[in-house]
Amino acid sequence: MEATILLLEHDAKMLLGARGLTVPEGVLAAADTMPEPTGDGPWVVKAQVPVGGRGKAGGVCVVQDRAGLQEAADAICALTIKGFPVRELRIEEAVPDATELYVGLVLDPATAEVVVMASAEGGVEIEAQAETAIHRRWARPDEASLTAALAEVAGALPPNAARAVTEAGARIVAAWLDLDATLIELNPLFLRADGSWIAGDVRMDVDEGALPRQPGLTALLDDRAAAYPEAIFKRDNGFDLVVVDPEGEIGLVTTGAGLSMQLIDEMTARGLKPYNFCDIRSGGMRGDPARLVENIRRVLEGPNLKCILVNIFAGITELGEFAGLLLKALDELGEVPVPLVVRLVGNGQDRADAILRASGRGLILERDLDRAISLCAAPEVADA
Amino acid sequence: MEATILLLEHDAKMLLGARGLTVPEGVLAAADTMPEPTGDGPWVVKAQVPVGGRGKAGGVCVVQDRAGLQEAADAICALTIKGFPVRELRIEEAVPDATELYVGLVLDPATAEVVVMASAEGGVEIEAQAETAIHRRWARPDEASLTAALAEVAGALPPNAARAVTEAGARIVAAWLDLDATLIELNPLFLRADGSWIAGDVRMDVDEGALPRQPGLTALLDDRAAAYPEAIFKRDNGFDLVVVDPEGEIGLVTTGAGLSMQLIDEMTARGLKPYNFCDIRSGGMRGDPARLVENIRRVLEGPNLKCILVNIFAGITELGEFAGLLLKALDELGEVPVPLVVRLVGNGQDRADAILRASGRGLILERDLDRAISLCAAPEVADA
Amino acid sequence: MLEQLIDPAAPQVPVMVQGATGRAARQHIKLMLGHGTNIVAGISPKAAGEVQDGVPIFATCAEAVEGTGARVSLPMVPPMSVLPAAREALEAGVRLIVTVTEGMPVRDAMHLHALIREHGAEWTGASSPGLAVPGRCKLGFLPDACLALGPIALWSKSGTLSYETALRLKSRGLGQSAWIGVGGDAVKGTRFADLVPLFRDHTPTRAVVIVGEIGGTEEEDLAARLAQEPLDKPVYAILAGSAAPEGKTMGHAGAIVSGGKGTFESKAEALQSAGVHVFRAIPPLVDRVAQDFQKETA
Amino acid sequence: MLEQLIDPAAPQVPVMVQGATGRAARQHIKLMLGHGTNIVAGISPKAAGEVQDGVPIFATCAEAVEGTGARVSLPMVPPMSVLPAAREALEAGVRLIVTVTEGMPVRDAMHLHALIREHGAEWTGASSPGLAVPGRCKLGFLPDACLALGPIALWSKSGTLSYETALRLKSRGLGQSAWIGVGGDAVKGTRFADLVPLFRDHTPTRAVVIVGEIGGTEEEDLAARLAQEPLDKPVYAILAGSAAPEGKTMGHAGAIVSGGKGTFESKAEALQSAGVHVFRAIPPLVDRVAQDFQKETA
Repeated sequence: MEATILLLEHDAKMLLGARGLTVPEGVLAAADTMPEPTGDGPWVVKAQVPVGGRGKAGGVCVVQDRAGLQEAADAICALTIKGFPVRELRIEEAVPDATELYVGLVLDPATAEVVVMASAEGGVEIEAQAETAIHRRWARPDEASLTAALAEVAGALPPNAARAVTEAGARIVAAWLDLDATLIELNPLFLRADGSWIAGDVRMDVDEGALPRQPGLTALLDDRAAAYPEAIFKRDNGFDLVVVDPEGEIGLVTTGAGLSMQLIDEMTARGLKPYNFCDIRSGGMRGDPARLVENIRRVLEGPNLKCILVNIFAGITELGEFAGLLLKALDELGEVPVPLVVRLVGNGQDRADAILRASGRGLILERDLDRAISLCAAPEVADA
Repeated sequence: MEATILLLEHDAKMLLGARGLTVPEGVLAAADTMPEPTGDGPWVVKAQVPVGGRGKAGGVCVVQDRAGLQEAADAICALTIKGFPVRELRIEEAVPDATELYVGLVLDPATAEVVVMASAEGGVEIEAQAETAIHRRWARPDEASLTAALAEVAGALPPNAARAVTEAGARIVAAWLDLDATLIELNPLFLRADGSWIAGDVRMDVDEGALPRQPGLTALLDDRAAAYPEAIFKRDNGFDLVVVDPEGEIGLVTTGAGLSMQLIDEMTARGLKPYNFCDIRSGGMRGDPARLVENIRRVLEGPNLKCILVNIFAGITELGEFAGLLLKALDELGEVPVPLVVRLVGNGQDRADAILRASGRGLILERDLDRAISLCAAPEVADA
Repeated sequence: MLEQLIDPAAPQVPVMVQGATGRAARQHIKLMLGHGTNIVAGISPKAAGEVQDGVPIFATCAEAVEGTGARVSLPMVPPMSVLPAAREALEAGVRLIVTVTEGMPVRDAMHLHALIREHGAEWTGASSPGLAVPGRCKLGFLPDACLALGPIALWSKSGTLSYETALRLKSRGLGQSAWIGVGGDAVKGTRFADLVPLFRDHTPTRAVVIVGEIGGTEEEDLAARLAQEPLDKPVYAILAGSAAPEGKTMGHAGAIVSGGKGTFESKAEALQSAGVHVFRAIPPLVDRVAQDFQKETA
Repeated sequence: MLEQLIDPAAPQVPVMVQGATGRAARQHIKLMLGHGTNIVAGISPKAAGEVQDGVPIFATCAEAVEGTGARVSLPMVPPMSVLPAAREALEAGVRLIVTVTEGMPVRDAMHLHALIREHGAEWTGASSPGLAVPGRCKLGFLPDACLALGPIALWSKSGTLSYETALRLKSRGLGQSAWIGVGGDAVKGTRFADLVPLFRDHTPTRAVVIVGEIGGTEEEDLAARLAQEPLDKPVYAILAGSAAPEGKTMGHAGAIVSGGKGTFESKAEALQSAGVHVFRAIPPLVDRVAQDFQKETA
């Protein structure tokens, strides 16, 4: 399954700025590398995390002078917002004395169309606005349809706001189509008294599935690999692995998104602490243990790791072959310092169990998933 | 599938005679070997064929003296009765001046019980009798139940007839149970004026499936192998092969009783002349081409054979393996003087066709059964 | 129990296999499991306590029924052992026996028939090729290649002829709602006529195809039952053996024309007068069934 | 067409596979054929005229539809080729497209959605794990080991989670009347709510099990539809992702909690108020469904 990539604000602004959207001048910073910001202030220091609500969490701070910059940066970089430790900041020129508008293009799964939205009352609380304040039109993902919808929602706003929404909106329509976006929101879109506008905040999601036809996005992710560890991991390794709890104790080597998610739920409900989500796609390994090696190596990075659970439900894959690959991966990894509970169910399960038993590696084999989860809690009781 | 074996009258009389049933003294004869009959005549000369209606077909003849015996024997041995050429005769003492009764035990498939039947009006036309003349009771296949039913049907007859039916019936009840019979009929059961009885004709069918627990029957079939060619063939080769038309032109190597029968029907309806019925049981060959060798050798005995059709529908058997066995069989047979049309459908059909094509034996491969049948009619048109 | 077996909206019936560790039994257990059959136990005294292909093996039927709730047994044992195996299963409380062994002695079959009546149970066999509701369960040998869920109830004496018929119907988009192989035996558990009430209200069935053959009176008895209690869906029959000579047993124990009884003509006439469409070859049957369905859905 | 597909009493729908000669396509075509699917054609310009595993290969969809009457297409092509493949199939007259490719771009999915509406056709995907009526047909990847005909309609976003759920229900004797994998995509052809009218009068279905997950509003939309048009059979749901952190995409494109939307709680509340039994773990769901069926048949 291909996911949506939530671009960090800074990256979204760089992309859209290059496509003619006016955005405040700004630089990317980190706690220990603080480039000189443009202008004379005031500035806004913003945590770059792929999640909404950073303002409420203290991740956005206005500073009046250069003296305040480092202090604000230090404070924000100390934050963890909804599980994401803040590692990067965007420092940009503040936009004072402006009205806050809203314009956005959002994928609507229910209709498979784009909702074009605009409001004369933008700001952080857009979701909490009265329904009547937001104007919505549904459009097909082509320029004519999106432009017509944009004209309609803009037409419901006061003239200056309408012009700003129309102009800024035209840029995001083009970007949506060019970049295979699934969401672009300007919120706020600042409208100055003189009628000029500038995009105060940008949220932009792009479609991971479209990356093969988006060389620009691919280059961006390459340049900013550290900021998109999961997308880069997936691109490099061909499967999904997401650390859900850096303090987690149980590493997962699992196939299938739904079942892996469910495993995390059931473990969590039973008081266990899974370290990661994972969809290794066992059907696509083609005789190469590389994914297994990378998966196990990655979960072993968890500082509190106590156990690894391998859970493969094989509809099509032959599990005997998988078992062989697992042993190869373990050989390549050398000593694995935690016990492995292995649950292989499906096509060739008997052969797989026999292969693993014969290896003498002391793997803990268990067919029943509930018992396998229990064994993860106390692998020492297993009669391996 | 196990079949019923229709014993020839002579064999049935030998078996039942040994079990206390009074039968006329008699000997087995053939056109060229005519043993001395017992007594002074008159005698009855009877064709030994496993089918009813031989009387109407001229297969039973009463002769008054020794001079008439050879003439009658020659005449009867020249007959073919319902497809069976007469090869053997039973010559036995005639029973003059007697009443004809009927007593029989017949399997009733509908109830899975035995019908015990008796009538004071026996004779060749028992099937054509008024229903009321035949007394019937259903019984379980155990002595108590059969005996009780016999007593009831006998009770409906006049006293002398009742006694004869009861006494003769007791013998056939015992034989039924002892010998795993599925049908025993005494028709006529002669009742003499003095109240004594003697079984004029005996029909007895036994269950092929029970042969493993019937050493006596097995020995009989061994002794009389030429008279029971199909049962012996099956025992020796592990599959069924029945010549249905000695003049037939198309030899069958087929699996499955129902489908093989159907093939014969469809061929016959299209004016083709199948030589044999066959159920080779391809699933039970276990890597040995012996059945195929025997099957093909046997059909090649047909003097008019023009073509062999191999038709295997493999649900479970791997046809690649079958194809290999077929080639082995053909190697073992040396040159086969007629073309083979081969239709293999099911598990592994592609592999099988490839193996047969690669053999360079010019086998005519055709997946479609209807076209395969057409090819049997004119194998020379096939683009082998 | 047969009724529950063919009801796709009922929970699956738990099945045990007697003689489960034999070579052929093991192969077919895998195929049956692969087809969704709910095999909960195998019986084999010498392998008791083991687990074979995920199926626990018990020493006796009583233990298996106790431990797993099995309600159906499939004895995969040699011919002479079918009767004792079936008796043990019945005494353990099994409600349906499906026997697939070829060559069970007729007298044993008669005894089993009586035992089944005494226990108020059901039996399909003696040598059933198998039963199936495609995708739900399969008991016996029916090849997966022929199985496809669809509107046709297939009732058959023969294995191979029904495979061929099913495959051709399937190639026309017509799979099976249920497939009952009653076997080609003279003495059997379930006869064609017994199936009439089971399929009258079987909604997945929109037509019945009978694969019959010469010999015996099963087709005639079916015709009599259909005349009394019509099925309210079209019935088609193919009858094998129209060209078979009298007095030759054509493989199946029951398939013999004898004394003018059990002929193709007798069966065809009886079935036709009960409204059944009778065929002596597969292609016209398949064409006709397909045409009738096309008309209906057009 | 989906309605005919799930009706066991209808003739089988003829299916074609685009990209039929690819390695995975060929493997799955065999498995689908083995499950009874009526695959009448494959599309592959470079193998046109050949026959692969009994399936004739055509150069174009138009020729295949013309030659075989295919009504459903399963494109087994790379992500960027799904849209053009589906367009070709629609223009050739196919009525249902089932796409199973992972990673179809969202914008392509939106275009396909519009095309489907224009043609008045149906679409299941973008990345459906597959559809099946056990024993009748299977389109896609659903493992045979999980398929068993029975009373449960399974509607699932996830492949693997539904496999696990199906396998455990099957081990309790509860197979599927039909299994529709709608996929875990944000933009998709068939959504849970679309299935409600199809299953209302689907007699083989006696209960529905939803395998849902966090993200999007599909479960909420289903709940709204069920509240308006109840199904008249029990509905159970397992929802994955109750422990997923916000802002992390959990494999599926749609499986992300964002801005407080698409949460487990929102879905659970909506479904519960529409009378659905909601679970966050498989064992209690399976226990409950099995118990309810036991009560009913007791």
